[in-house]
Amino acid sequence: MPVTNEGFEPLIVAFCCNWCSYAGADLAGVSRMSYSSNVRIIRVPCSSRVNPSFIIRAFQRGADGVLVAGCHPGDCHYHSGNFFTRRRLTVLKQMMEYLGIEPERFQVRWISGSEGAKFAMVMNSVAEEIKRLGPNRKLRDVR
Amino acid sequence: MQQKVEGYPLKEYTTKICQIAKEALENREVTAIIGWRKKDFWWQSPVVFLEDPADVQQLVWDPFTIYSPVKFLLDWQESCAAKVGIFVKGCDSRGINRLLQDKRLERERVAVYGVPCGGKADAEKIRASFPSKEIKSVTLIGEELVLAVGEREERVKAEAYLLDKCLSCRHPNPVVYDKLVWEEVSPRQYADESRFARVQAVESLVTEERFAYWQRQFDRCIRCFACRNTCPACNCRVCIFDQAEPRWLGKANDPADTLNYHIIRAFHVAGRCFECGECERICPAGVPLQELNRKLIKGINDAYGDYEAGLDPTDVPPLGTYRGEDPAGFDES
Amino acid sequence: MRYSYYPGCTLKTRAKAYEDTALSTAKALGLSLTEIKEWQCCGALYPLNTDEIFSFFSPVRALLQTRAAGEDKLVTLCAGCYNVFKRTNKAVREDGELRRKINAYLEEDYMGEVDVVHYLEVLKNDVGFGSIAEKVKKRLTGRKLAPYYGCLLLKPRAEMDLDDVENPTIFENFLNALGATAVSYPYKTECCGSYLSMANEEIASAAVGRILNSAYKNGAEAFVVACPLCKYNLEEYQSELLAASKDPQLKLPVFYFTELLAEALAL
Amino acid sequence: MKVITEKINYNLLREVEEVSGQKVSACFQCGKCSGGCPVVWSMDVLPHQVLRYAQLGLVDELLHSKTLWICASCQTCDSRCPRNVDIPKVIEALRLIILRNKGGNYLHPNDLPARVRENAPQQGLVSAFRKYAK
Amino acid sequence: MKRIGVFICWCGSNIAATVDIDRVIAAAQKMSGVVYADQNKYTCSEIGQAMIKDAIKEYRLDRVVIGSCSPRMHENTFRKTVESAGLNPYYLEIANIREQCSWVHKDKEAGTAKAISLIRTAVAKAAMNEALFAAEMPITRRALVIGGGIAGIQAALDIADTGFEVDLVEREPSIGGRMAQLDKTFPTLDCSACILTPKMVDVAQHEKIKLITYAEVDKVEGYLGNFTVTIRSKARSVDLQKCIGCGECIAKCPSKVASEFEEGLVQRRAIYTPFPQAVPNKPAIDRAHCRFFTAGKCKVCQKVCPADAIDYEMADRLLTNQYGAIVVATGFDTHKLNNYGEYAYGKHPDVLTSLEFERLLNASGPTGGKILRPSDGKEPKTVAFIQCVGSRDKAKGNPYCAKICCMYTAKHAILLSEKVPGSKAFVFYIDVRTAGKDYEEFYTRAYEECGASYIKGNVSKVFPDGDKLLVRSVDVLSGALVELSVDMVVLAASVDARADAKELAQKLAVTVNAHKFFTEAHPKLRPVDTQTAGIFLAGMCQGPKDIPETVAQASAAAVKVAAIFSKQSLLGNPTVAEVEPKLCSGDLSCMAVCPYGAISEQVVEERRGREMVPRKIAQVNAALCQGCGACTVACRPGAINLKGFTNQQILAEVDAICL
Repeated sequence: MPVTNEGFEPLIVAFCCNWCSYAGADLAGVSRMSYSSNVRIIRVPCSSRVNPSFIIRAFQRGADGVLVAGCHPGDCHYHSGNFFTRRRLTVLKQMMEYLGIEPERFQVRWISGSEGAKFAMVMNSVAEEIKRLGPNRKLRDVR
Repeated sequence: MQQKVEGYPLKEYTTKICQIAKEALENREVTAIIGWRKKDFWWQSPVVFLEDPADVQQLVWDPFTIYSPVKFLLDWQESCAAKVGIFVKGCDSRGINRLLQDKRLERERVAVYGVPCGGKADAEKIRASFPSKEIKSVTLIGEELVLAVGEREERVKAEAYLLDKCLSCRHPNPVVYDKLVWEEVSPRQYADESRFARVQAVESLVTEERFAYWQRQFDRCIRCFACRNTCPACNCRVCIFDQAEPRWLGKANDPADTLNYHIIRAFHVAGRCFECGECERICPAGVPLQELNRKLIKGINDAYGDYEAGLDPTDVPPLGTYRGEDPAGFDES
Repeated sequence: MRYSYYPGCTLKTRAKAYEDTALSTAKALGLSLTEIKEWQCCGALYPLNTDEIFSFFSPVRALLQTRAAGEDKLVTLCAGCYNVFKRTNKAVREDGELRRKINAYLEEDYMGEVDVVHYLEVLKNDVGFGSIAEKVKKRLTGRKLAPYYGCLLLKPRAEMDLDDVENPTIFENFLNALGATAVSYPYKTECCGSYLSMANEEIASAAVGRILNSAYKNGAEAFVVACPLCKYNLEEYQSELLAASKDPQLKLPVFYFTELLAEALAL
Repeated sequence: MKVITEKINYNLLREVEEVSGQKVSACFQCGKCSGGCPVVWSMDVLPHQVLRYAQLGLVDELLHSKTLWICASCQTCDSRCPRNVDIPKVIEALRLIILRNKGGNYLHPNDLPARVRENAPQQGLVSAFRKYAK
Repeated sequence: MKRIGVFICWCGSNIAATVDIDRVIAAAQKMSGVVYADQNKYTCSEIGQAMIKDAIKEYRLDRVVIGSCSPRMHENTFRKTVESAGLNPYYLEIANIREQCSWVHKDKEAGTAKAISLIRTAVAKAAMNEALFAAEMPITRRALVIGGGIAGIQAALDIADTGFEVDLVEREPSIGGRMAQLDKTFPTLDCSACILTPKMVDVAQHEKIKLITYAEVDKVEGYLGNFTVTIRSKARSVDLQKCIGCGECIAKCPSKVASEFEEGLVQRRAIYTPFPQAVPNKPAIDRAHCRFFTAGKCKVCQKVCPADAIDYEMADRLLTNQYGAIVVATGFDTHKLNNYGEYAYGKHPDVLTSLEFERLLNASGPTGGKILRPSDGKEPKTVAFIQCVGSRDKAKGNPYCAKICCMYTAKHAILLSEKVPGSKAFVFYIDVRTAGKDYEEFYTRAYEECGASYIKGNVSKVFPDGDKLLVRSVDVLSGALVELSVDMVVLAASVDARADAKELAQKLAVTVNAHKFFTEAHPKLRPVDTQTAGIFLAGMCQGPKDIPETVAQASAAAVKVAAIFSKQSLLGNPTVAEVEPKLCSGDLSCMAVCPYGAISEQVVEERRGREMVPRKIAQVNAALCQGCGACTVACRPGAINLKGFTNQQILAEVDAICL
């Protein structure tokens, strides 16, 4: 494993819920808080819309990291969506780590619509961590 | 409390099962019976489907009535409206509850005959110690396995020859039934300790070792879907992996697709798997699927409280509910 | 109850009475205070600059000694030492970068696991003022004492956490347990001038003057302190300032709280 | 004193912020620090003015101020500051800038009156020399 | 094959500065399905929209992708554009290349690459977009207003005046809120009670308003047009129907407790009306302090009641009602001063909060409107007013400005000069903020005509000094040290959100900010809305504001409610879940996770061989579904899908974004 990954520009797919995290990303934009351009956002209505299959698919197609971001527990626009997300993705994350996938590859964070700075910070830290890990080879399609 | 074990001679078991089946068919309680029968070899006791009372003599109960009969119920229900009788071991009975909870089974259309089970034998383990061709029969009597090998009778400690999944079985007695075929047996005392032993062994590896370990396992997978097909929890009418639009799973034999399959399969049974172990037993490639299923059970138990699937068909599986104060396996700051 | 104990320079010399009475009262209360080995001066002041780390080594070494002795609490008496230790420990706990640097230099792995406590806290939390009140042999009834907190025990607000910064009550409760009367006066937390008395005496004496007058006006007959420097300043600048009282003989003695405890326990 | 572009010593300003770890620009000049300072009456530049001068870049004026040697670091001001500015740290930084230059010491052991040398607790002596000399 | 048009907006230089538009266009032209790509300086302008419409017609486009600002900004604008060109509005897809690209990436190379990727993703999704149509939902044309202060009162009256029914829920035994506690109001100095009391009476008498006092919201379910709210009507122990409001019970009640309305300056009884002009002017028993409820004996009130209205057996009642819209007007708490020991509040009786001082000024207050020191009942000749106590203090209070204190302190200084001849007010301030009509003039009056001394300096400490209070500060402007010996100190305590605001927000599924003030949908353009349709905000619960602003916001909220009620039905959100019957196994995992009860079981007939057999599957009530998609993941076979965010669409996005 190389210690540094000079020149490696990872691809990070972020599934953001429309009401909190996507709004947080917009706020980061409005506030001109620059963050890693490695991050690509897919808008979903709620973090509970994120099917584990989407996450695995992103890795297969070449994502080096996947982030799911939703409202803080209790703040879900749909009352309870992120509570289900929390259980589902905790299980998925445990499984992926158990299968030998680095925990940093797949992350879940709560980012509210007022947390523009947090959004930028999380994106940078995820990008940093993934850069350090290097490219995703384990879950990527060979063909 | 005295340890209760299967203690009847082989014949008496089978006789009892045949008798129940015969009565049920003759009284028109049911129009068909699902049980096990003996096939050509000593290690084969597959599931059989009978409609004629005259055929009930085919039924058998021996250390190889391993196969779960419950998924046949789905086909039965799809094909006709009549009532069927089914013999179930402890593990199979939880499969009944699985189907009931998933609303895939109409309870009134099944007569469930519960068979308390002392554990099933592992043919591989037996073959390793005895010449397979000379074995004529294998019987479980108490904690002993009685083998007729050639002309002689061998008595060995059953524990060494039982299936791993039976050694860690927590519910040898059916948890749902209309009629109990014979007296209940006691669960094995070491069942709890051995339940997560293999999971813990894998957990103790570092990330890269774990990945290498699982790659070795999944490399053998030929994606025959036998694990899914036999699993009573995999009871969707149209499995996601069989769909073309969208295509959730690539068709090419790509290692990433294999991993995708195993992750999503395990995720779909998370909180629903009741540890019958059929997936792993039936796998032609020897992929240790129970190590994956049980990892999820362990994780859910640790995070969201102990839960055993297939015990109560009216409860809500852990991923279908939540508590506000649930912990998370990720950074919640 | 067992503790490691850090005396500091002053307690071995000009504040011997403080240490003596602290140790004798501890013994009487069934507390075991074991002086740590090979201690050095704590530096007297917590470093206020961010660009050097040498000032942290001495206190961290003492904390490591505590850990090595198998103890989890380090007791201090001098308010200066208490301030340095408590803040150092908090910084080590919370500032990962600082912790890394200190440990790299000392070749250690200190994570802030030891708790720094003042003897006054031990009396309050581990012994209990109620229990002390029961053990008092000679109640200090009728003694009107002005508790003087100074700065180092309480400030900075966010780091010390011994008591409310603006309205502390731990001394008052302690004095009440001994049967004495705690005089209420508004200057109990105003600075005595600290080390200004070494180089700017007129400033220190003016600062002390306000404290003295306020306590005297509210009926105090003596002060109670936990800091050798406070005691020095309060004693040093009495003569000229009490002129205002028109009683040239007037003197308000200054006691360490341990001296009063020893007296009350009849040691 | 005058605020003019040429006079602002940006390097020194940066150094103050770096050494102190404090953000001078956070101060909104409410004066709560000066109001509560126990020795403020003897200062030529009041604590809030220290920050104001620093904000305006009048660092040279600060370096000649008596205030630097009067602040006793009692931390009354920062314990009340609504902007979380640790003023003693800013003053310490200014003091260090002077002390770290050769000949910058404010106090020499010989300066101490004999009475002080004999009676003062070590705690006071050590403190004073840590603050006043390098 | 779809015919997709791509339109890239420069947004002036906002996008064009960091994204090479020409390269994006060139890349877009090569994307599968794209038949046209063009750019515009401001796509949201009329010209920009016209360009899209023309292109749709000219190039027979059937899907439109716009690379511009966030869809949260202009999605609706552009949907209308496409619709006016004859396409279904949901054929539109927006790639957010401003907020999530040009504004956050400085490097043009990286920004351009990301913009292309985002456009590709949007194109891939658009190709799968289908026509969506909104369902029609009925509306319950009855509003709920939570909180009976001036905000809630105004909102309720305005809604009721438009002819719709309103329920006004108030936690205390009487409506009136904070404004009822005030004496005079700035900048006109008219009497608070004189302008508020008539409104309170109007509320009580309005035929469209149902007043529910001594009650709290327990549970909120549903959505715009159809909320189901459970209200807990707390056991008042007094039958409002029977009570004649004679006050006999209050006079005879033996238990006393600090009066909340009087800010603890005097005591009230355990059976009480909060203040003389209360509406309804009928008492309640405070069970926590009632002798009968705490000690089991007493019942004096029952004995003296001429109307037999006392009912000790009364229990909390849960009322469940339907509402079409909700106005939240829950007000504020005053900041607790525990962190401000330096001001001796609670240590010295003559250190008061402004609200306590307000009660001293009030003719119906504990001193009959005379300013007297609580310690000795003497008139204070010198009073120090300390502003920003707990405000603008990120270290130990609120970092924000409480907005009202500068003005009410000027009012207090003016009233002091009127009520105590020869008195002197010292006002310590950090900054004086008087933005508002006639506000600056009012402040000027305080120091020019009424003799108040304004000192720029945050008081550092108040020393009790005999019967005086020594105030130490500094005059920042002159650099002079200030040591004033005064008779009274008044602290302008900051305003906090209600302690339980977060709980209520969770019940309502709306959000609060870091300080627990309710969050508006947009800080400038939708200041009265919340993110949850049908729930509106009025008054301090949304953030510090004064009475005129509060009333204006309340009226605005009322109009928003009336606008909803002006229709017979509402168009729902078309991005709802739908079930593919062939795939549905009927296990109803989806139903368990649906927060809206939008999923139910239905029986479908399916052909099996030659016969039709019934089978149970899930079905979605489109009017109830809010489109979260939680069900789609619970459904293992993917039989339930979310329109607008289908599995197919998201997988296509994932594939495209990873290219």
